Amino acid sequence: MIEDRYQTQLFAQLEAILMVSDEPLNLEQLTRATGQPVDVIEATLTAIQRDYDGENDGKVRGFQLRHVAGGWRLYTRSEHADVIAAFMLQGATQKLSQASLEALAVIAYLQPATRSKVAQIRGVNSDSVVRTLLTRGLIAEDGVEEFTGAVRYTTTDYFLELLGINSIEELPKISPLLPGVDEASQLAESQDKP
Amino acid sequence: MIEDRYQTQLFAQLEAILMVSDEPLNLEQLTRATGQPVDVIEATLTAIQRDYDGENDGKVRGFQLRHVAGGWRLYTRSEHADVIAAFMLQGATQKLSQASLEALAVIAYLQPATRSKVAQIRGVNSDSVVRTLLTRGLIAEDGVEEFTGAVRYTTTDYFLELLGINSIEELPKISPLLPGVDEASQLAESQDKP
Amino acid sequence: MSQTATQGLTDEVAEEHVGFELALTNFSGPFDLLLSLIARRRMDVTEIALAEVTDEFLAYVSTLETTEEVLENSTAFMVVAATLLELKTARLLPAGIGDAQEEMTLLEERDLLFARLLQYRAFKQAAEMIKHRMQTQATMVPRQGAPEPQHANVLPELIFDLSPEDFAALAQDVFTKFAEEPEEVGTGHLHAPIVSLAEQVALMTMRIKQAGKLTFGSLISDANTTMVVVVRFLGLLTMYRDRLIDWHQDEPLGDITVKWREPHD
Repeated sequence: MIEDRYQTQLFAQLEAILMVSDEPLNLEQLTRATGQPVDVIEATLTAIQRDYDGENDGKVRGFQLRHVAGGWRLYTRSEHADVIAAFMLQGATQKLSQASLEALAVIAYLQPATRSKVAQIRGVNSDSVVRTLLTRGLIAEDGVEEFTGAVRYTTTDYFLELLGINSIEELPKISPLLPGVDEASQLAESQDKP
Repeated sequence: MIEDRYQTQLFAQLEAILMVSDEPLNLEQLTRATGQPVDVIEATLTAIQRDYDGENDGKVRGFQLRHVAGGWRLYTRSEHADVIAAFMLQGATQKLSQASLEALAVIAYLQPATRSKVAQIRGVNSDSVVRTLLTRGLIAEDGVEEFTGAVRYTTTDYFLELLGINSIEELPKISPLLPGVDEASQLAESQDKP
Repeated sequence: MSQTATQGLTDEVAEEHVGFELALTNFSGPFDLLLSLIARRRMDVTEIALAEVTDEFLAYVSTLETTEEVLENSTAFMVVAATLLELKTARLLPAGIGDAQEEMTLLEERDLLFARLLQYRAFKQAAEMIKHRMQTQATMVPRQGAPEPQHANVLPELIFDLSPEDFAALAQDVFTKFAEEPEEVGTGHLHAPIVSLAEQVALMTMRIKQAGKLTFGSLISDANTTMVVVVRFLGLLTMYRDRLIDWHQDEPLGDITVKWREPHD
């Protein structure tokens, strides 16, 4: 009985964590956050998965829990691709916003760069513009930072193509002008420390 | 019967759209994406909300559907704040200083308000805190005053979101806090006594 | 008393004067300090023992370091301190001696100060309320969804017309802004044009010398703003002090006649 209630709480906790994450989560991360053993977490994730697939009450959710790339992540179901496309086209523009361009510039010159570094340099939370750049294929994930586990981003070949250059080295240097990129990245690091 | 299936399909469609969105969605956006009338969408959103709150099967989800800043958006539930905090190491939002909060309160209640208005009420120059609020996206410029040419500021939708309200009208009234005419004249009299 | 870290002026003051008898906390402005002094005496803001609070306020203000950084804020403290001091002085003087007009002005000033203090208190409470709401809301984290890779191809093709040089210039802007946090003193709230006292005195000297005798009304007839009127009046006061002019007024609120004073041998 106690076991059961416990399970239910973990179920909701995992649902909450999955909801705020947009990267696949591995069992280790979930263990650290919830303090529960790996096997209990795995069993609960499977239960969540089944629940979203309608195996409990016949109610198939608009989203699903998938186990991909060594982690668990919420995805929409492919049968809703049409509505999602219709939704995405509403706000879609052919040009990048100023905010997206700024984030792209930071990543291009500091790469690999994490979201928090982009945010520090721009002075505002940049999560959503980084997501836009990812969706647009201008940047890609490139491993994680050793200590923080934060995802690092680099620009893609498609970005080089759009800019008409062959490699990142061909980007015009900005270091001799005013504060160098090195300085900027040092500054960003020093600001990491509280 | 068809009606029912239809509803269920819309239910899942809306769930899918909510999942890929990073801002509150208004009914108009959802109508355009799904092709369904506003009232049906609104009813379905309410059904989703109730479902997540466990009103159908007693199963309270780890997430909830909330109506904030004039739109609908998925949020985690308060009771999982601890696990979420443990999971999101960097803790997302920095806290605002007392000075910034005061400036924000003045702008929220008097909007549109200029910097000099904020300074006048706070009794100190408030330029730097107003800049902080701008950078954090809590306020935005909204034209200039006709005669002085001073920039006017209003709060943003993001501010509403952070407060969990749908419009500025939902802010608690400030008038009970302000001294009325009676109090002011009493105050003048009481001061005469040594 | 805990010393919570806030910004600017107050931090510095608190650090430099640890152990000072007032047990300073951080104040975000003169009104903030006034309110806290009043609160410490457990008094309603409408029943302040003005003289006592004034003493404490002045003691605090005297600890402010007027370095460049805090100058602006210190000035704000000084304005309130000066007002309080003036009110205190008025109370200490025997009643009935002062000019009735002057007393009225003092009363108005005091009421204005307390009205502003009450107004500030209201917004301070509103700020507290906003803070609590934000804290409650912060326990609920919103979904930051994004289209998944399979959806990306429905987006219209991207138009990217920046040259590598444009792009570099943009990057430079971003890094520059980051490196030099704007720290200039804002003057955006000052809209009154500056009127020079020296210029106005020179102008009036010329006019009065020429005419020998002029009314104040005609001296300000071409003044296009109140500020010019005020500065010309101040100018006349300095000219009188320097014994350059004489003036007289036949009746209260009547015309003031200004005369150039011939230098004595």
